[in-house]
Amino acid sequence: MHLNRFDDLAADVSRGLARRTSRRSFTSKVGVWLFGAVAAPLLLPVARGRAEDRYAGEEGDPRSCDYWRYCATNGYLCECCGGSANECPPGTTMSALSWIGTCRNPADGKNYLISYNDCCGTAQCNRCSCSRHESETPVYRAGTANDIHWCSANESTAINCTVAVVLGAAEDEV
Amino acid sequence: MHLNRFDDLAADVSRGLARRTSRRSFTSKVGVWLFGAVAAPLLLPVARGRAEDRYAGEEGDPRSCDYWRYCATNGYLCECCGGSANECPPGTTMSALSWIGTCRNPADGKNYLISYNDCCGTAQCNRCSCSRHESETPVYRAGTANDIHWCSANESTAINCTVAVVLGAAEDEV
Amino acid sequence: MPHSISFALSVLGLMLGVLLSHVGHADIAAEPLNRNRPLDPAGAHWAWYLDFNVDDIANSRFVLFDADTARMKGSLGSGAFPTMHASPDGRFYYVAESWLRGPRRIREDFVTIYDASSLQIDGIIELPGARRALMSPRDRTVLTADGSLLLVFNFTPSTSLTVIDLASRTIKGDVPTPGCSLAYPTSSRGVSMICGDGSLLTIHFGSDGTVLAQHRSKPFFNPDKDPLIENGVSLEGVWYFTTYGGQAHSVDLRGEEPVFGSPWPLVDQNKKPANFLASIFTMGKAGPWLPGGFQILTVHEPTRRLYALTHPITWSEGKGDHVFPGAEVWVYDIDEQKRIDRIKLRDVGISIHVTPDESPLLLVGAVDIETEEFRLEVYDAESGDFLRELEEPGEVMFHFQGVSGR
Amino acid sequence: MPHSISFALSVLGLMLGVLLSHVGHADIAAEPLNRNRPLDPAGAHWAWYLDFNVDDIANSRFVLFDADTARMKGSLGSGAFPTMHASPDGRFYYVAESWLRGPRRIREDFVTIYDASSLQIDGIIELPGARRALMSPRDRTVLTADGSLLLVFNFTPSTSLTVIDLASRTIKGDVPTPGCSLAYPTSSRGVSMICGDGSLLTIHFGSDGTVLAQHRSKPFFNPDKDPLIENGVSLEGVWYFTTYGGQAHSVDLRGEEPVFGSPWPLVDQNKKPANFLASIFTMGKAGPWLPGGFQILTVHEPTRRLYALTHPITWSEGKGDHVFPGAEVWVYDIDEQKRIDRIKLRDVGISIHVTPDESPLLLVGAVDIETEEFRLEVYDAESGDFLRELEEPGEVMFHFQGVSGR
Repeated sequence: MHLNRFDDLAADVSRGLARRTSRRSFTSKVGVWLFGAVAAPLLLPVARGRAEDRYAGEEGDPRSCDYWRYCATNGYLCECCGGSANECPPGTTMSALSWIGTCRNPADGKNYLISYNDCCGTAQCNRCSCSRHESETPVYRAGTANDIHWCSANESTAINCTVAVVLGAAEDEV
Repeated sequence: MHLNRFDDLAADVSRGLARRTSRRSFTSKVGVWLFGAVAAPLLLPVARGRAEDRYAGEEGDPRSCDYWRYCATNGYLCECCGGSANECPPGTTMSALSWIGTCRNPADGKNYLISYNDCCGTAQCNRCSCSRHESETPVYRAGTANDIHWCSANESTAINCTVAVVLGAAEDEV
Repeated sequence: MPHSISFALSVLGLMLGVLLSHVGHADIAAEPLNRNRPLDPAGAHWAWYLDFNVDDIANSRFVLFDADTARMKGSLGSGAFPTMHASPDGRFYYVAESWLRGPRRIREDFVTIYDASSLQIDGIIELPGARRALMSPRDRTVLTADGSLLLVFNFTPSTSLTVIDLASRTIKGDVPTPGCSLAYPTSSRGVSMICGDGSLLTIHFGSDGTVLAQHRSKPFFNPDKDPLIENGVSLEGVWYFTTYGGQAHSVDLRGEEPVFGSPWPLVDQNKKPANFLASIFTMGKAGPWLPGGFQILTVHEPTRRLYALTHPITWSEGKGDHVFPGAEVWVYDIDEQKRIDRIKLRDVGISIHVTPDESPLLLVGAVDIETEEFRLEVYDAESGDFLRELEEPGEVMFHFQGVSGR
Repeated sequence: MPHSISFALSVLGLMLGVLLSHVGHADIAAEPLNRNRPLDPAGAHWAWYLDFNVDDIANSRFVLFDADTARMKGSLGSGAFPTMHASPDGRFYYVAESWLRGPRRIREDFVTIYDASSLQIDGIIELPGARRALMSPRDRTVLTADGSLLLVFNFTPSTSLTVIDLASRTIKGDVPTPGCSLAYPTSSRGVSMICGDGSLLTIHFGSDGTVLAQHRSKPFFNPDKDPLIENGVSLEGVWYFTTYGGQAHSVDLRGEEPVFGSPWPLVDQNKKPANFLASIFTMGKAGPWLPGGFQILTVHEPTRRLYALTHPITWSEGKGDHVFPGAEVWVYDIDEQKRIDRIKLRDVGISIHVTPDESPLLLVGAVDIETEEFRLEVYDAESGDFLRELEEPGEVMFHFQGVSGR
């Protein structure tokens, strides 16, 4: 019989998520990549660096995968890599290509178009891995697909991390 | 005061070692690399593949870091990578250079000279990492140093895994 | 130090002669250097998996293993974003890969050809222009059904196919495919590609690699409302896909033009529970499930069964279900279009594969969510019983494929 | 799906124009693309560490971080087995590295020069012949004290030095160094190398990179009985090393010829306990300790203190102590040659570094033996109190170095 382990697994999932709330390093490459979306509601609220410090009109922690701008990102957060939510780290170059997400800013209730650009030119940062898939599409809809190596059109194809740049407000339900 | 965490640490070490005895995958890249020598006595005896199957006059498990031939190895065990304790996996080439260890065979109580050769030509195996340092020297005594990338003289410098080839018995206390 | 350091030479060239003069009587004879273990003939339960190194995406590898013994049989380092095909005669593996040179990752693209019996390199074809698509879906290269052509999907982000003749190992040219991506083998020497409007572009090639015919279908799914997940499987030339919402689509690619079957639901189309925490306690007992993962579907030809990786929508809250790992593998009779079994997984799964033989095994790439270690688990594909696991499989198993093809 | 997919374009070149036509009124203004965050001026507690990727040794990286805030400030991808030096004027970083091309790792050697203020590449010097030593000890390259020459140690396994003039960024030639390895800066424009017999080979160079003088010392340690661990530290030009057995050696490299101090013990020279399990319960209370790790020693110049990573010999059973991780950091008055403090570590340490300022921090590369995760821990170097850690530091921290040199 193979129908008997389900309750254990469910318990494991909730335990796994709970651990994530108390130990940041557990939200490592695998954790957020697989569970970013689920962990997000449980991770709030957390007392770390807050967006108000540097990003007017926003709330939340730009070093956390649950930060609103990251709803369709896929990569390492530049905030953890020497850059910021919308600036590349020193020594890197922002990718010429990007993909676009539509994320809701909880501070004003509006949807914004976010450009996710990889910062190219040096080794993977390997910190604050974050992969979320809200509004994300398969690669045959490339403009909104995050499963593409977007530094591939740069001379240096090395991806250090990924920024989330606000392009502007999205029209509702376009 | 910084003299108060010692007993905890000691407990952690013994607990960590105990875990290693029951869960092989815990003896991964880090575990054996750091603790191979310590874990060895606690890992015995284990009921896995035994050397008698293929290696006459020997005992122990050639897939385990505590196997006698591995006393000065540093790398992934070819037994876990499609090769064997003394044969490279398909598609690889044995390194032209090697380092030498002196290991005691518990089956006959004799010391043997072991040639540790890297198998070069394709990606790291990343299984059964094993790093032991008995009779191992710093790199200024290169012939017995294991902290050297020995595929570096091959055309392909990729290291897949490391074999332990018996060269012959060592004279006692030469 | 337990053993004496019996000599100290700083020039290795001198070493062996000195060593031999020190060798005495022993129970173990001196062993030869420079031996390779030969590759055994492949067993029914051998398979490859792609180990995608997330710590350094420049260097993935394909690993060959025996699911009966949970032993690794060999591996191929394969650069960045590789794909692998076996020639129909079983002699060669074709690996399309990108080499990313140095820390700045200056890119070069290649198809490396391996002798399948020895895993030694048999040839290398250079792909000019650094254009092949660097993305994780595996259907970025296609070996045509007759084994004569390898088609490489390019994304710059303009889309095209590069045509490689495998008999001569030469590049025959490029075909622009505007708006259409990935590629699936069609008829004996053609491919079909998924276009952004939900249609298929089908291209047939001549034996010299030139384009004989092109055909664009009507849209067969709605990419705005319920996108097709590109990760499909083939059963005797008929392809099966699922949408984000769990609608199964069949696409018959055996003829000149694709023939689309009527969609049917893999999962119940219920509403999702009101909130996440409440739903945890009802998991598995109620509430809708959705397909998700990296290799979501697999088929078993002798029994005509379809296997799908599924999770309760309550786990993902409806966010990114298409890549969310699975709690169970649901088993369907593909002709009756109904579920006939559910297999609970020990750990959450991201990739599934069923071996093609009469006593099939279900291979699962999984994640232990406590330790976050990746696992390669082997189940009996019929009873669903967990059998064994391959230890230390690597970083991320993106997909499995059989020794003789997919 | 919580948010609508507001558009679907398969050719990205068209995207931005379409996007802008969709932009409405908003509280957050559109932000510019293509911005880099500038590198702040280095603080007193900034340092680099080498993250050696054990899953893929072809690709290490150097990471710059601020130990006060435990924040990463930048990083440099650096190929295989890199070493890094800062120019005395603080303008450049010189990184010697090997690029291993493709899955077969065809090797090329380079010195990459970075602008220290921007971390952008300022120049690349190619090292012909694929000869630089691929091994983990860091003293495989030396920047001479005057900053004019970079010496690269080659190992094929024949040993030699390649001389690079940094003003012209050109290679001046090679010097064979038979039987002698690694290199330590000596006088203003010279190096000393450790030879297999326990002696030092000292070479002085002219301003044009030619050899002015060579000197071979008498052996100052016995490599058969108690080898010197090559991982030393310099205090104002006097180098300190330890042997496997914990004997401290000082070597004054300020003059033309090395001057050797009398060895003194870092650890008690007791016998080890009878067996391993019994000794666990007495750890820290009795029994001998030994130095070990990857970066075992560090010094603090203002207070003239030496720090050494140590572990009880009962942990290692005397097997491979020289690389065994440490439980404590022992602190010595270097002039009085006596221990003045012991700092307990939270996790076992493999690398230690003390910042050079008046309020020094002790940086420790450590391993959580429960989870096997690597940790980068920051302690107060005077009180020994744990202060904070840098999360997700990487795979293996092989060593630290300050922003202005070692």
